[in-house]
Amino acid sequence: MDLSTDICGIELSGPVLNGSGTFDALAARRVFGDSLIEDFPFDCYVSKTITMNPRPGNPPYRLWETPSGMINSIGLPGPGLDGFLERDLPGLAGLGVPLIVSVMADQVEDFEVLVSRVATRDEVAGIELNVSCPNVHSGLIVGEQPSETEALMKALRPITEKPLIVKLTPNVANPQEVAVGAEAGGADAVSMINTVKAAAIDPGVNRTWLGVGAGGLSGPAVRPIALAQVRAVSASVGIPVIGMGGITDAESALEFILAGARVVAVGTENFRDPRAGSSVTEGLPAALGRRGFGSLAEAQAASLD
Amino acid sequence: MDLSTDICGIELSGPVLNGSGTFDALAARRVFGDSLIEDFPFDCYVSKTITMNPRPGNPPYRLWETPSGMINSIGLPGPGLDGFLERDLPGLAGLGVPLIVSVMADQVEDFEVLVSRVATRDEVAGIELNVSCPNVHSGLIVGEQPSETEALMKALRPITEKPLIVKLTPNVANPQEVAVGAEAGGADAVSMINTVKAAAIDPGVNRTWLGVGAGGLSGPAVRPIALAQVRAVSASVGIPVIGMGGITDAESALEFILAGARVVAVGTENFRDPRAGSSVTEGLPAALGRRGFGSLAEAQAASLD
Amino acid sequence: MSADSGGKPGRTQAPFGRRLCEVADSRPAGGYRIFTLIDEDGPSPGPGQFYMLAAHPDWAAEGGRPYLPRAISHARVSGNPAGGQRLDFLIDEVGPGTSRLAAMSPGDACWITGPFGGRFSLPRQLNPKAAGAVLVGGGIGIAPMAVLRRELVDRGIPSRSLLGFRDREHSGGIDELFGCEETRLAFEDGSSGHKGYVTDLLLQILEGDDSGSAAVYSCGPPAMLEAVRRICLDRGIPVELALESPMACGYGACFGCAVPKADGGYMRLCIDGPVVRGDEIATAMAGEPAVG
Amino acid sequence: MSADSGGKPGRTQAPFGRRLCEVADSRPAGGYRIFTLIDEDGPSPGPGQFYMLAAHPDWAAEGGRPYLPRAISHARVSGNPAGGQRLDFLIDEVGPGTSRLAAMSPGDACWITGPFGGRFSLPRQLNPKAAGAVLVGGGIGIAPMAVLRRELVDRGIPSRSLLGFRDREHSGGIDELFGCEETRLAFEDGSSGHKGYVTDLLLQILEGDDSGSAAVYSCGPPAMLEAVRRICLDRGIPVELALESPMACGYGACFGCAVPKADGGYMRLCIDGPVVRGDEIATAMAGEPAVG
Ligand SMILES: Cc1cc2nc3c(=O)[nH]c(=O)nc-3n(C[C@H](O)[C@H](O)[C@H](O)COP(=O)(O)OP(=O)(O)OC[C@H]3O[C@@H](n4cnc5c(N)ncnc54)[C@H](O)[C@@H]3O)c2cc1C
Ligand SMILES: Cc1cc2nc3c(=O)[nH]c(=O)nc-3n(C[C@H](O)[C@H](O)[C@H](O)COP(=O)(O)OP(=O)(O)OC[C@H]3O[C@@H](n4cnc5c(N)ncnc54)[C@H](O)[C@@H]3O)c2cc1C
Ligand SMILES: Cc1cc2nc3c(=O)[nH]c(=O)nc-3n(C[C@H](O)[C@H](O)[C@H](O)COP(=O)(O)O)c2cc1C
Ligand SMILES: Cc1cc2nc3c(=O)[nH]c(=O)nc-3n(C[C@H](O)[C@H](O)[C@H](O)COP(=O)(O)O)c2cc1C
Ligand code: FES
Ligand code: FES
Repeated sequence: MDLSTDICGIELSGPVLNGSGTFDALAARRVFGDSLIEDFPFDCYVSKTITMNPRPGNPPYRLWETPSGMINSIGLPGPGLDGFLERDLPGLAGLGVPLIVSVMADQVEDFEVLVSRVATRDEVAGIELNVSCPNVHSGLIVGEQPSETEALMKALRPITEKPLIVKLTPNVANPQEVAVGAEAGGADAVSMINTVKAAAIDPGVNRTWLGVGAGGLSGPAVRPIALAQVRAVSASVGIPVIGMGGITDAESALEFILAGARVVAVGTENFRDPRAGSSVTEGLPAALGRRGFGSLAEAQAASLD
Repeated sequence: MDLSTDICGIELSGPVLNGSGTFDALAARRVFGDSLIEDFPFDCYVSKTITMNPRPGNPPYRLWETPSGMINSIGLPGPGLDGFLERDLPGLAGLGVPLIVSVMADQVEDFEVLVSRVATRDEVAGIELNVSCPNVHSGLIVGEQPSETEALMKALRPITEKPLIVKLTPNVANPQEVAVGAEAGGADAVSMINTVKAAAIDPGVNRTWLGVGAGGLSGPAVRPIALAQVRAVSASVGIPVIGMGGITDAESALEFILAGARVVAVGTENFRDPRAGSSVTEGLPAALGRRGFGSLAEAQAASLD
Repeated sequence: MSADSGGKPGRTQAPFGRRLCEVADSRPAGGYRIFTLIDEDGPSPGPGQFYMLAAHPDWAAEGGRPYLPRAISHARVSGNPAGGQRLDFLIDEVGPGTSRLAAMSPGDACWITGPFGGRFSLPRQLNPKAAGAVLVGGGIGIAPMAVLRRELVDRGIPSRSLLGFRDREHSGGIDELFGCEETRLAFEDGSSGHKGYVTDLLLQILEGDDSGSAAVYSCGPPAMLEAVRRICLDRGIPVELALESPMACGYGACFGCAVPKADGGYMRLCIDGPVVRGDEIATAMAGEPAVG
Repeated sequence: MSADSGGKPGRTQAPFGRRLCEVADSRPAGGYRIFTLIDEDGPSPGPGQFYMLAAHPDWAAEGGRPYLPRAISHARVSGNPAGGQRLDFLIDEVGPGTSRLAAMSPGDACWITGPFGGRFSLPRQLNPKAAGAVLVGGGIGIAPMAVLRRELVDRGIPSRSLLGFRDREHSGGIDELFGCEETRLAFEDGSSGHKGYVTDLLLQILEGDDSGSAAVYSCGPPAMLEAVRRICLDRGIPVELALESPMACGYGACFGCAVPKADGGYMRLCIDGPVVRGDEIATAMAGEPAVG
């Protein structure tokens, strides 16, 4: 079955991306060697979120397993923009799939620098804006406010013609309002959901387990939340939705497409199986067939009763 | 070990309540007979949410199981205020534990009637306000807005001296802001979390599974979300917190107390085991001991590193 | 045979709380599976009642499901030599819960609560003029029919069993549960018996009968139940149906198992059913996708 | 013995994706448990490397956990008569993941990815003047020490093993993994060997030695590793430690396994470790609750 598709103009051999920050292709190549490239699990690679300056990330512990999920408080460790462009980007260009670079900043000026410098690189097909960060001026979390999100998009839109994707946070009452703001500001797509605010208590000691006290929940536990938000958002905007949150197999991926996503991303499941993205793709023809679809496009076009 | 405690002036033989809408004591008595009363699983009984007029509830399906959780879209079926006061309340008074009645309305005037008529009944120890409903005048979900919540509490506070408890929704960016509003308006406690907005796709047919398209997620899947919110809220208000969301045993109940809850409620776990409340209580002395506490009060007073 | 606690007539009261029972046996039954639990403490259930079952440990298997217990009707009750009773269950593996139950081996443990819900009435209770009973079962729904049939046999009440199946694969349990009892079979694929629906057999029988003396009982897939219901209602024949609905608790706690009542509103199927009179409900297909 | 892929020296490359391996054996080992997997497709792992393991099916047991695979060091590698290799793992049941792994029976299946991480250096790589190796193991940490010791024996490199345990209960695996090899034991409860910490034994040995010719290797609980690290750093003795840290993926994808580096920032223990030089890290106790 032909699974090829596209997302805001980026041609894809199939609908399966990785969630930002859940698959380090360069590290995976070190560990698995060239078989990673020969059998690359995703149709499009999304980088982990890049910031202006290098960041060490959060103090340990950064992970805790929860019922059917996990909490992380990784804290965006990374080489910073220069380090990424110099050292990481050339390697990522060799993956053989389109590349989306995720960026985050806490002021519009930094976002502008990130977008303009990343966009000028030919290797980059699109840019994802991680807006789950407090605006240093307003103090508000940009992605929680429709108006802040719209304003940010209006500032960034003129910089590049490459697709700009806004990664929505699920930690709001109405994500569709933020999505509408993103669209009004000129976003080409939204991706969702990011992790859900969560915490865990140390099973032995009377303290929070995570070094920074709280983190974000992901995995199958959040899938029902993600499906509701994808449905609400895709009904409210005209731009396409990249759906994710607890996808583990073709069936759950297809649920997101039925809920209104155009393509999907696999996150936490990569940790359980490095080839999870490929498994999802391999299962899609049968899953589409079981639901009576002759092609991916039919499912993308279907609307739920 | 002495587990007796209190919540905003209501004396309790232990810290375990039921979540509103997750245990129908009258139905359970029909099914299990008097052994239910002899071995009543909770230290305080919270009624399902009562509305002004009788309601049929939502069309089926109303339930779907999710990874480590479930979604419900029950839709508050019930006999209405008159029916409840006449037919249900006398039976509930015979349970032998303090009684909290949960009420909901979509306008302040109805809330006033509900609170004043419920509060005058001697059987009632306290009233829980389910504010996850749209205000018919403003259209806003009361419990999503700190100001709406505060205004509602200011209107209701003069009506009774009995404890008023606000049940917070988790579907907001910052539940602590709503809790602060509730406290400012005169609430005696907050209870949390209510269910998290969620949806499911029919596994066979291309439609949403739930009759009304979406519902609320509960069970262990949401426990990490609940713990983070309980911690944030209890750090922000001086009134006590009734903590719930995925509690399955004494250890998870104690996690809520460490996160800042004074007492806890068991919801979805009741469906797996009608005596779940008792199991939590029975396990508490050992769980407290494992963490080095000599009493419940020590755990309630502990603050996390 | 059962203590009435003020709900439906004939309700057997369940012990409070869940109990861990041993799996005594598990065997294939055509495309289905039958397993046996030893229930030392439970009361004897009536035909139509059900249990909530959860395999232990590892309830919550791959992918975090099953998480809630599953509603399953008993398919047979018999004495256990060492005390208590043996409960047989007929299982159709349609998802994670039924698959996990079907995977239990002898010696494993299973959480059980119940028996829940009310039982089928006796023919004379359903229709004072009833001469006997007509039992209409389909697929996995033959389980409660088998229990009812046994009770009728024990009481010397005549009954006829009409059983319908999609194909051989979906007729599991029939040999073991109906044994050499006389049954009339319908197979949609014509692999045996009547080629077509079991409702064809019901119509034949009702045409031959004085419908004033009929009492019909049925359990099976929603579309079959709705057809049986309409056939009987159209003819003024009293009918009881054992329905299904998604259930989380089984004892009235969750309000999840809503079935629309004929006079508006919903009943909780777990405590107001699962056996309902045909004229009590608005449809036996609530929540089912619209056909066509 | 291992293909270097550009990371740490001596990294053995793991096959891409997870594979299902058969459980060949599972047996108690004192308070711990040893089980054996038949790995048909994996390369031979080096001492210090580890695997991510998840029992199948029913990974995700009671309560929705375990959900993620668990990092476990191999405790022994041997040839499998029918091809591939046999991997032994020593398991301490501390939570849902390790308990589920310990509950596997022969014939069961287990998901495995790896081997991951880098291996211990040889003594001459760690210290050009090394005459031999001192291995310091504690509790479950004796597993990688046993693998390293075997390799040193095979290569004819002298080594001494110092093993420390809280009590008899926590010394499982020692008979099977160290057999009749010469070891020096310390028990905190004095039940046998030296009464006290294994670091007491290390200090004794180092006092007697020319520390310029020492190469120390260690694996065990964080507090022990930190004590070993300090003893060696204070004396300028090269030391390699196999650390633990919560891991979700094992192959560098999640950035969860952060360990603070001596020069600031964090390393990913799964790809930059789990074997680290004592002077590479800021502490072996990152994330541990503050003492006192
Ligand atoms: C009173 C009662 C008695 C029952 N007796 C038996 C019995 O004796 N033997 C037996 O095998 N089963 C019986 N069932 C049905 C059984 O409870 C369900 O098949 C089971 O809960 C499905 O769980 P699962 O995890 O295997 O599948 P799920 O993943 O939950 O569902 C699998 C598929 O079945 C459908 N489905 C699931 N539950 C329902 C439902 N309640 N109504 C309509 N469609 C549904 C879904 O569309 C889905 O495609 C009974 C149900 C009730 C309410
Ligand atoms: C490279 C590596 C090799 C390992 N080799 C082995 C081995 O050979 N045999 C073996 O039994 N175990 C080994 N472990 C440890 C093992 O992975 C953990 O004990 C296991 O993940 C715990 O899972 P659980 O579900 O059983 O317990 P959990 O519920 O996850 O944890 C139980 C308790 O252990 C503590 N804990 C869990 N994980 C960690 C951690 N990473 N760091 C500190 N404290 C923790 C928690 O405080 C908790 O109280 C290794 C770990 C790593 C990183
Ligand atoms: C360990 C971890 C790190 C993540 N890092 C990022 C990140 O850097 N940027 C980002 O936008 N999302 C990040 N995410 C969120 C994921 O991309 C994804 O939105 C989320 O995990 C939900 O999908 P899942 O349930 O499939 O994991 C991270 C998630 C995890 C689990
Ligand atoms: C079936 C069901 C019905 C519920 N009905 C109500 C209700 O009527 N009023 C209310 O305030 N909360 C209601 N809740 C929310 C619970 O009281 C509780 O806040 C939530 O389920 C989280 O706890 P849990 O994970 O332990 O179930 C309901 C929850 C469920 C699962
Ligand atoms: S199944 Fe819970 S009320 Fe019927
Ligand atoms: S365990 Fe995931 S990066 Fe190390």
